[in-house]
This record gives sequence, structure tokens and C-alpha cells, in this order.
Amino acid sequence: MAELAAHAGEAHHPALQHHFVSLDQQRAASTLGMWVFIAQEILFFGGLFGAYTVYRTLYPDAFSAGSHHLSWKIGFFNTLVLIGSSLTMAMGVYSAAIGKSKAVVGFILATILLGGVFLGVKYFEYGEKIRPCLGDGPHTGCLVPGARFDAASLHLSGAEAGHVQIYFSLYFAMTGLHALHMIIGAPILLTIAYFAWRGRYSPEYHTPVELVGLYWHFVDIVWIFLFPLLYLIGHH
Amino acid sequence: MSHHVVSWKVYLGVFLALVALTVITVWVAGHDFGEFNLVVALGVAITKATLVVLYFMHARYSERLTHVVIASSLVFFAILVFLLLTDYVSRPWPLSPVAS
Amino acid sequence: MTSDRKTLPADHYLKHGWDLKSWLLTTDHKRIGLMYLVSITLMFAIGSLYAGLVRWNLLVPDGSHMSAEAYNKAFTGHGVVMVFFFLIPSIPATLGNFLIPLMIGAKDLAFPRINLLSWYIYIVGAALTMWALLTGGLDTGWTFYTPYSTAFAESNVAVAAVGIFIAGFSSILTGLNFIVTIHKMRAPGLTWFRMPLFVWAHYATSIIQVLGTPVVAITILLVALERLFHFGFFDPNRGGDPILFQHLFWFYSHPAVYIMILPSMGVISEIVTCFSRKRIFGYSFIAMSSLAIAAIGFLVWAHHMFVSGMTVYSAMVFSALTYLVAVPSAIKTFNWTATLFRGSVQWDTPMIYVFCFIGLFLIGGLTGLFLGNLGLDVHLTDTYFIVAHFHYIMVGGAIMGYLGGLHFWWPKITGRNYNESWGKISSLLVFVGFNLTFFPQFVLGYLGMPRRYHAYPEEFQILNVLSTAGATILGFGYIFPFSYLTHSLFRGEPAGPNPWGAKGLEWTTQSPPTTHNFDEVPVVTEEPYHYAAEGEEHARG
Amino acid sequence: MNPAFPLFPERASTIAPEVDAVFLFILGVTGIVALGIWVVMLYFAIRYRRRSDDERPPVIEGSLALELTWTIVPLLVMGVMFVWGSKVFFHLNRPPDDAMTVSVVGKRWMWKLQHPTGQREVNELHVPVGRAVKLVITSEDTIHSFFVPAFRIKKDAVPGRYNLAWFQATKTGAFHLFCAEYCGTEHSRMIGRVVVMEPEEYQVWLAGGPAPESPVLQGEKLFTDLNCITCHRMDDAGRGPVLKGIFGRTVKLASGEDIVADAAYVRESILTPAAKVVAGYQPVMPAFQGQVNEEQILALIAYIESLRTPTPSAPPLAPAAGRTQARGASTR
Repeated sequence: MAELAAHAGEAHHPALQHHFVSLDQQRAASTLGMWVFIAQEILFFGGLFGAYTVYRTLYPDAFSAGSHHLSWKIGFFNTLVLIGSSLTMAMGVYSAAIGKSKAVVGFILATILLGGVFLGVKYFEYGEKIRPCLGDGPHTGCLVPGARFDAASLHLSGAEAGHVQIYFSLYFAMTGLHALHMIIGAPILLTIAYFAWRGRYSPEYHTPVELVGLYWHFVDIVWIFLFPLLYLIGHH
Repeated sequence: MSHHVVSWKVYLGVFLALVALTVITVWVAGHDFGEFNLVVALGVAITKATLVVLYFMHARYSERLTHVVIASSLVFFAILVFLLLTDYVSRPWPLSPVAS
Repeated sequence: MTSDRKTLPADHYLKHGWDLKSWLLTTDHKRIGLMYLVSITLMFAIGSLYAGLVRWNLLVPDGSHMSAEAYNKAFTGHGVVMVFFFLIPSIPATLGNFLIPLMIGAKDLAFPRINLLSWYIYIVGAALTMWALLTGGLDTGWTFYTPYSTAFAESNVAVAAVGIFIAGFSSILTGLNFIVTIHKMRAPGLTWFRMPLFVWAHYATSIIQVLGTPVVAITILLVALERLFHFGFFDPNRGGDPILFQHLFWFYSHPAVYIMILPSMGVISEIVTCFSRKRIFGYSFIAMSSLAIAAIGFLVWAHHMFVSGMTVYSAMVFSALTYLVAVPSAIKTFNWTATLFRGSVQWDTPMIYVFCFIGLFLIGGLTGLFLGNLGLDVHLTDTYFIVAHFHYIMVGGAIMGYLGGLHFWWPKITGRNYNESWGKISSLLVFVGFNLTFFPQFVLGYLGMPRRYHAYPEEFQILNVLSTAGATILGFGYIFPFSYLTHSLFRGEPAGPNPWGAKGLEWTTQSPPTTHNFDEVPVVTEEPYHYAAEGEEHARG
Repeated sequence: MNPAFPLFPERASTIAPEVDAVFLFILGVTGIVALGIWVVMLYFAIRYRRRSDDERPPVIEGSLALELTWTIVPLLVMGVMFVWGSKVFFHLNRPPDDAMTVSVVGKRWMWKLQHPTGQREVNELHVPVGRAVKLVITSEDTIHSFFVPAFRIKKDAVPGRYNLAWFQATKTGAFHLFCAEYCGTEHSRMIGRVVVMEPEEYQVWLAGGPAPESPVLQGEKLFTDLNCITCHRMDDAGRGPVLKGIFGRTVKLASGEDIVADAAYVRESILTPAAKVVAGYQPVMPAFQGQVNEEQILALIAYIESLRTPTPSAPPLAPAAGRTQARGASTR
């Protein structure tokens, strides 16, 4: 329902766009928009998770073998980092809601920092698997699917060697897409921090902070599923 | 939504719960419980995700429409996976030509 | 229509500049709708040229008119352009964009800048795909089946896939915008069950766009990744399952058919009530059947795969659900027909398109019952029967509705009337040309002519020649509206706010509307389609 | 082979009349519905056409009874269509037990077929009239689809899978064989003929070609050439399991699971032996992935199947046979 609560003060709020009746309506619309976007994201990752489910059902052993080649310690560390960034994000939104702009800036910068740590670790993890594939060498330990994939280092041969490539295809696609979401999120967070620093947000109007928070938490949730599904298959 | 400001203590509590659950899921993965490993891994992940959605994302304090949006996306994801699997779980792999 | 002279209003949305910047930076949903109109008309022209090449090649059985490569690229180009760049955006992005805020009494969509962004995304996706099609081409068919697309095709698969991936987000953002707008921006008094059925239909469409499109986006991205980096998702040599691609692809691409047809059904509901001057028969059943189609439409996708070797039990589930999805469409058709009963039926161009729609959509829908049938589908799938079936839905249904809607709201969009006689003549041409093109294909299909054949056995030639002859007539049928509608932009009579005597908020404001649509926020007090009965006072428009 | 301007396809298999019956039933029902709606729509549109601009038609909101009628009646009618169609579909997917097996391999852009007696053909399939023929269909490259309109059968040839189809021809003659799944440039040239002959003629045809070798014999030869025989000996002194009589039986794996030694398992064990090792044996067999092609695998399977004990009713086989049947059913 269109909300007609046109508070005299809000009607002239500088952030109120012309086509909305009130700030309340504007906030409700923006929040709903973000949630619908997240619903879209769920189905976007859902296609990958669907493929993952099918192949894990078909090739449980290859998935287990592939998983044992990832370091659960690194995954564990990154999970903690990302959960931490979710906490700082939530605190950022909280600070905006109680009108502490300086704290908003601090918390968002902390979120970006933690996101950077996560991506740095990811870069290292990827490098380990990709580096052996480069150049003309024997490609020992190369874990990128394709002609150079080194199934021997996983002690696999025959069809299993193919199946484990599917595992690594999914690994790269899922974590890569997740990392891409973080890379997209970072500049948005930075923009929000800039506006917070300029004092644009107040307890009445801080919808952008809330929205980027929703996005960031969603990215965190994706990782919450990726960690056990990719790093912790079978018995470690 | 911002009408309802949650105390920072709640956030901290949720964060600690998430850390604890992460430790649990790693600990369980270190032991062989057979089929049970996957159940725990998924159960813990779903619990963690629920905590994030309810508290960090304020779904607990949101209007009903938000709940509908979340639920419908999950339902359609479930449809995708469930109907996909109807084709996969009921057949041998690779497909066998011999019935007799 | 009254005969007193009308003039165009002094101020309206088109008067706010004609320079390029006033268009490319606009956030006005009406102008964005027009930009889409121009873009998709261009894409329709390109898609039609491809169709012309296909039909020209099929005049002769030996394929001597074109090389096999060229033919394969032509039918792929036709499918890709028509499906992803014309049919999916067709009604929602043009009429939907233009009308939804007007119909619900809002000043704009909820996110005007995102609306503009989605147009740019569409243009980028279209440009990339067209570039792929024109430099080297694409020969996978619009369905991109693996492992052909991933491992064998030697054409521009990756670039085209990325283009389609990008365009998908245009569709997602449009759907998102509509959902939020319909939930949050309705005028006071406009309850859900007072909404025009056009809005209901777009709401259902938007759900599919938001929940379905991302799945095909990721799937097609996986195809691109597999081609570029040799990932193994669908590679049988590594245990990948090419059938999984089909599952994921059709999870979206079957509901996508409903993205095409639902908005068209919304248009039909609006026109049929206006030109019968009567309330719609079974309003809530039509509204709910739209949602039912959107929901059940997600449960039927594997009926495209009955001969792929999926298990019989799985096939049975999908066949049963397929029959279920036919019911809401039947409900709509029956209700439209019942609306005519004891009405005051006016045979103007939009209404003639409605008759065409009902007649042709009926054939399209009913032939779906043949294809949803397990035993029969084995023979019919991948033949010209299926080609005819979906053209009856997409051309006979979706495009007829699109043309009907375009004529119906043309006076609202431009403020001017088009030439009614030309309108009637061309609708007749479209109807005849369409049937001559596609009806023979049903026969061809049952005879067993497979689709996507560059050359074919001689006994199929006569039917193919008929089909090509029909396509020629159809082509002229499409050129006429393009000409007289364009002509009316400059020479058409001013139409006035409500030339048809229609109900609905969009007809209460001037034609063309002002930038902000309404001078004051309208308040709705009436039931939908409140056409006054005899003796009743004609309610305020 | 066909009239110049046919409107209805030839009917040349036992299943064709069944499919046509469903077709004609649905055509009849939908024809009546379509005609009914057109007539009613046009009648209303003409009978109630606008005669004056002041007309104010009566208000009719709708009718629950009508809505229910036109929801439930179509559902019931479609229920009949669904059940009937499913019945035909099951029939289409259940070859009779005495069917002769022809293996079909799709390859861009040709059909490679092989008879049980070993004759190979390309794009042409000779079969006797009145005899059920089971097709085991696979592909070497991309997806194809084996389509014979006169028989009303079609099945995709999918790489990495074996799909099944069958037919029993009812009249002699030559019938179109099409590839119905788009497979690239020469897709429309991937066509051929199914030649249905009198049984005696078929025998003559069989005798005509170069001395054929049955898949079983080929498999036996491969079994020797690939040195399978050094480990899989006929006595139990070899390093691998004895294959005599193993086909179709349940075997115990090293992992403790039971598995039916069907074609899928044999195929997997040839390509990746380490995946499912029989209990009591070491995983010493080399993988043959990439060393044998699809046709050779089919021959090896045929050979191992031929080593089966001729009486399938032996007690230990009973549960296994049941399971195999269920699996077989689900493959189709």
C-alpha cells in the first residue's frame, strides 16, 4: 500500500526523491528492492549449487578427494574473517541508526579491510593452484581444469581424474563468483563511507548504509555454505 | 528496518555464536560420522545463515513482505534442486543398456 | 469518438527536449519506454531479416540457396535476436514501462535510474551479441546445447553468451523495478483487487524475470567459462553431463515463454473489456491465473527433454505438471470469450488483434497438449510441429497482443490517432500471412520433418513453399503498422485524453501525459473496469 | 517411396498406430474445443456488435459455477490424455525380451550401426519385418537424435550414456532415418534409411556382405588382444575376478557395498577399474580410458554378457535380476 504518511519535516528532506510521497515510502521501496535483488542472487548462485548437488551425488569420492586438496585451515581462517566483516558491517548500520557518523566510517573501513584480507588469502590460495599450470614445465600440482590438470598429484586416474576436474571447475566458479561479489561490494562500501564522512546519513535517513549492509551479509551467507561444501567434504 | 534499533550486544552475541558454530563444523569434519557429516555440515551452515538473516539483516524485525520474498526465493531454489534430482537419483550412472 | 476538434496539450513529456541528451539521460519511465520501443523495433527488424533468409533457403529442398553454415547462422541469429532481444523485453519494457506507473497512479517507477540503467545494459548486451552474430556468427541455435556449444561449435559462442548474460540483467532489473513499484507505489484506494489486469500480468511476469533469469544467466556463463578456460561442467569426457545443461537452461527458458505471453494476456484483458464496454468476466480468476502460470510454469521445464534419456518416472512427473499449467491459460481464454457476451462490441483495430490473439493462442495452447503428451512428444519433438507450436504462442499470441496494445495505447503514448482503415487492413494481412506461414508446419512436423534442417527430402517441398509464401505476406503485414504509426506521429489527429472511452487511471490524464503523469495524486474509489450499466450514472472518468 | 504431397506420415511399426490413436484423440478433442471457442467468440462479437454509441451493456461480474466447470472439465479430459500418453510412452520404452539388439553410434555427421551378427552399416539399417529390434544408442561427439518418423520413434544419442529405443516394423520398404537434434554444420545431411525386408531377404542380405564377426567374437578377440585374459582367467587363479557367469549377478565390493554387474558397471570397470574393486582383489588393473572406443566397449560388454550362465533362473540371481530390471526400467 502506498504510505501517505507525509510528515511535514520529511516532505522536504533533501534525500526524498520527487516520485515518492514520503521518506518512509522511499525507504520501504528501497529495502524491498534490495531484498528482491537478493532473491535474484539466491537463484543466481542457486544454479551453481544445483549443479554442485548433482555432481556431488554422482561423484562423491572425487569430491572428497578434491576437497582434501584444499586447506581447511585457510578456509577456516577466511570464514572467521568474513564473519568478522559481517559484524563490523552490522555495527556500521547500527552506528548510522543511532547517528554516529564517525563510527559508521570506522566500521565500514574495517569491513573493507577484512574483505581485503579475505581476498588476499584467496589470491594466495588461487595462486597455489594456478601457478604450476603456467609455462612449459611439467605442471606438477596444477589444479586448473583442462589439459594441464595434474590428476596424478591427487593420486587419481581414469574417470576419477575427470570427475575431480568437475569438482575444481565448481570450486573455481563458485568461489570466483563469490569473490567477484566482494570485489563489486568494496567500492560501493567505500562510496558509502565517503558519504557518511560527509555527514549525509542520519537516524532518519541512512537507507544506503542498510542496503549495502544487506548485500554484504548476503555475500557472507554464500561463503557460510561454500566453506563446508567445498573444504570439508568427507573425513579430514 | 531502522525503526527498530537492535542493541550492539545482540550483534556481538550473534558473532560469537557464528564463530562457535564454525568451530563445531570444523571439529565434526575432523571425525568420521558417515552420512551424518553432511547432515551436520548443512545443519550448521543453515543455522549460521539463519542467524545472519534474522539479526544482521534484520529480517526478524522486517515487514511480512520481506519474509515472503526470502521464502519464495528459497522455495524456487528448492524446486530447482528437487526436480533436478528426480532425474538423477533414480538412475544408474552411466546409463546401462542392459535390462535382462 | 466525439467530433469536436481536439488539440495536443500545451505541456507533455515529449516536449522536454528532443536533443540526444534529454533522451539518453532521462529517468522518465515514459521516455525510457519509448527508447526501448525504438531498440526492440530495430531488433525485430534484424530478427525478421534472419527469418526471411531461413524461409528463402527452405524454398528448395536441396539447400542450394545458401551454404549450410550460413543457414545455421541464420536460424540461430533469428532465434537469439527474437527471443532474448525482442520477445522478452517486448511488452514489459515498452508498454509495461510506460503504463504501469500511469495505471497505478504513480509519478514514476520506484527506481527511475535503475530503469535507465537496465536500458543501457540491454543496449550493451545487444551490441555485444550483434557483434558476435555479425563477425563470424553463431551456429549453436538459440538453445546453446552442450557439448556442441562448448566443444564443437567454431563460431562466436563465448562472446554471444556473454552478451546474453549481460542482457539478462536488464530483464532482472526491469522485473525488480515492477515488483517494488506495484507493491509500494500504488495510489490511495488502489487495492490489489482494483488493479488493472495488465498490472497483475506484469507482476506475475516480474516474478519469473527475477527468479528465473539468474539461473539461465549463470548457466550460459558456465558455457562461456567452459569454452574460454576448459572447465568441465558439461564435458562428457570428464563425467560432465550435457543433459544437466538442458535442465538448467530450461528451468529458465520454459518460464521465459510465460515472460513473453503473460504481458500479452494482460493487454488482451484490457482491450477486451474496453471494446465490449463491459466489466471483465471473472476478474479474480484472470488475476490469479496469471500468478498460477508464473508458479506452475517453473515446474514443467523437462518436457523439453523427454527423448534425452531422462528416467520415465521423472518424465511422468513433468508431463503431469505440464498438463496442469494448461488450465490457467484455458481459464483466461474462457473468461475473455464470456466477457463479450451481451457486450457492446466495437470492431476497432485493437479488438481485431484480440480476436486474432484468442484464435491463434488457442491453437498454440492446444497443440501444447500434443507436446506435453509423453507418447506423442517422442514423435513430435524437434520437428516442425514444435516450431509451429511455439510460433503460434510467440507470434500468434505474444506479438498479436503487442500489436493490439501498441494500437490501443498509441493515442496515449503519442497523443495522436493512427489511421484506422490501414490498421484493419494490416491486421488482416498479419492474420492471413501468419496462418499461411505456420499452419503448414504442423503438417510438416507430424510428417516428420526435423527442425533446423538446411536441406530436406523432396516430398516436404510444397508445404515449405506455402510457408515461405505466408512469411512474405506476414512481412508486409508488419511493414504496414510501422509505416502508418510512424506517419501518425506527424500527421495523426490529436486524440484527446480518452479516445476509446476506456476505464483506468492512465486514461484520466492528458495524452500525452505530463512528465509527472498526474497533476495531483489520484484517489481510486471504483472497482476495476467500472463500465456503467444501463440507467446507471456514467461515473467520472 | 512416398507420394509427392503427403499429409499424413506412413505407419510402419507396431507402435505407430498407438501413437496415431493418441494423436487423433487429442486432435479430435482440441479440434472441438477450438472450433467451439471460435464460433462462440465470433457469434458474440457479431451478435453483440456496437450499434449505437450510447449502448450501456448490463453488468456481469462472473460466475463461480462456470469458472469451476471450465477448470475441472479440462483437467479431467487432460487427465485422460496424460494417462494414455504415459501408457504409450512406457510401451515405447520397454523393448520385448526377444528383440535383436542393434548398436547405434552417432558421429558427426553419420550413423554407425552394428547388427548382432556383426555386420556394420553406415546411415543405413537393414532389418527384417515383424521382428522387434532394440537400439542401444550413444554418441561419439555431440548430442544427436535417432528419429524414424514412419516408426514414430526418436531417442537422443548422448555422449557418455546409452539410451534405448525399439521398434517392430510392420511393412517392408525404405523409411527415412533423420538426426533430429541439431549437431552442427551438416546436421541435415545426417540422414539415412531404414530398409525393412522380408526375413528371408534379410538372411540373404546378412550372408551377402564380407564375413561378419559378431560383437561377441570381436569382444573375445579384444579380450585377448588387450591382455585382459592374463588376469581374468577362467579358473580362479588370476589376479582379477573370474568373469564367467558374473554378468547380471550381484557382486560384493571391497568397500562392502553390493553392486549388480551390469553393463554400466562393466563399462566403468574397464575405464576406471579402481573405482569399484571386487572384494578380495587388489586394485591393480590399469585404466583403459582413452584406449578403447565406444564400439569396442560395447563388444567387450557383449562378450562378457555371453559368458553368463545360460539359465537366468538360478536362485542367487533372483534378487539381482529384480534389481537389474528396475534399473533397466529407469534407464528408458
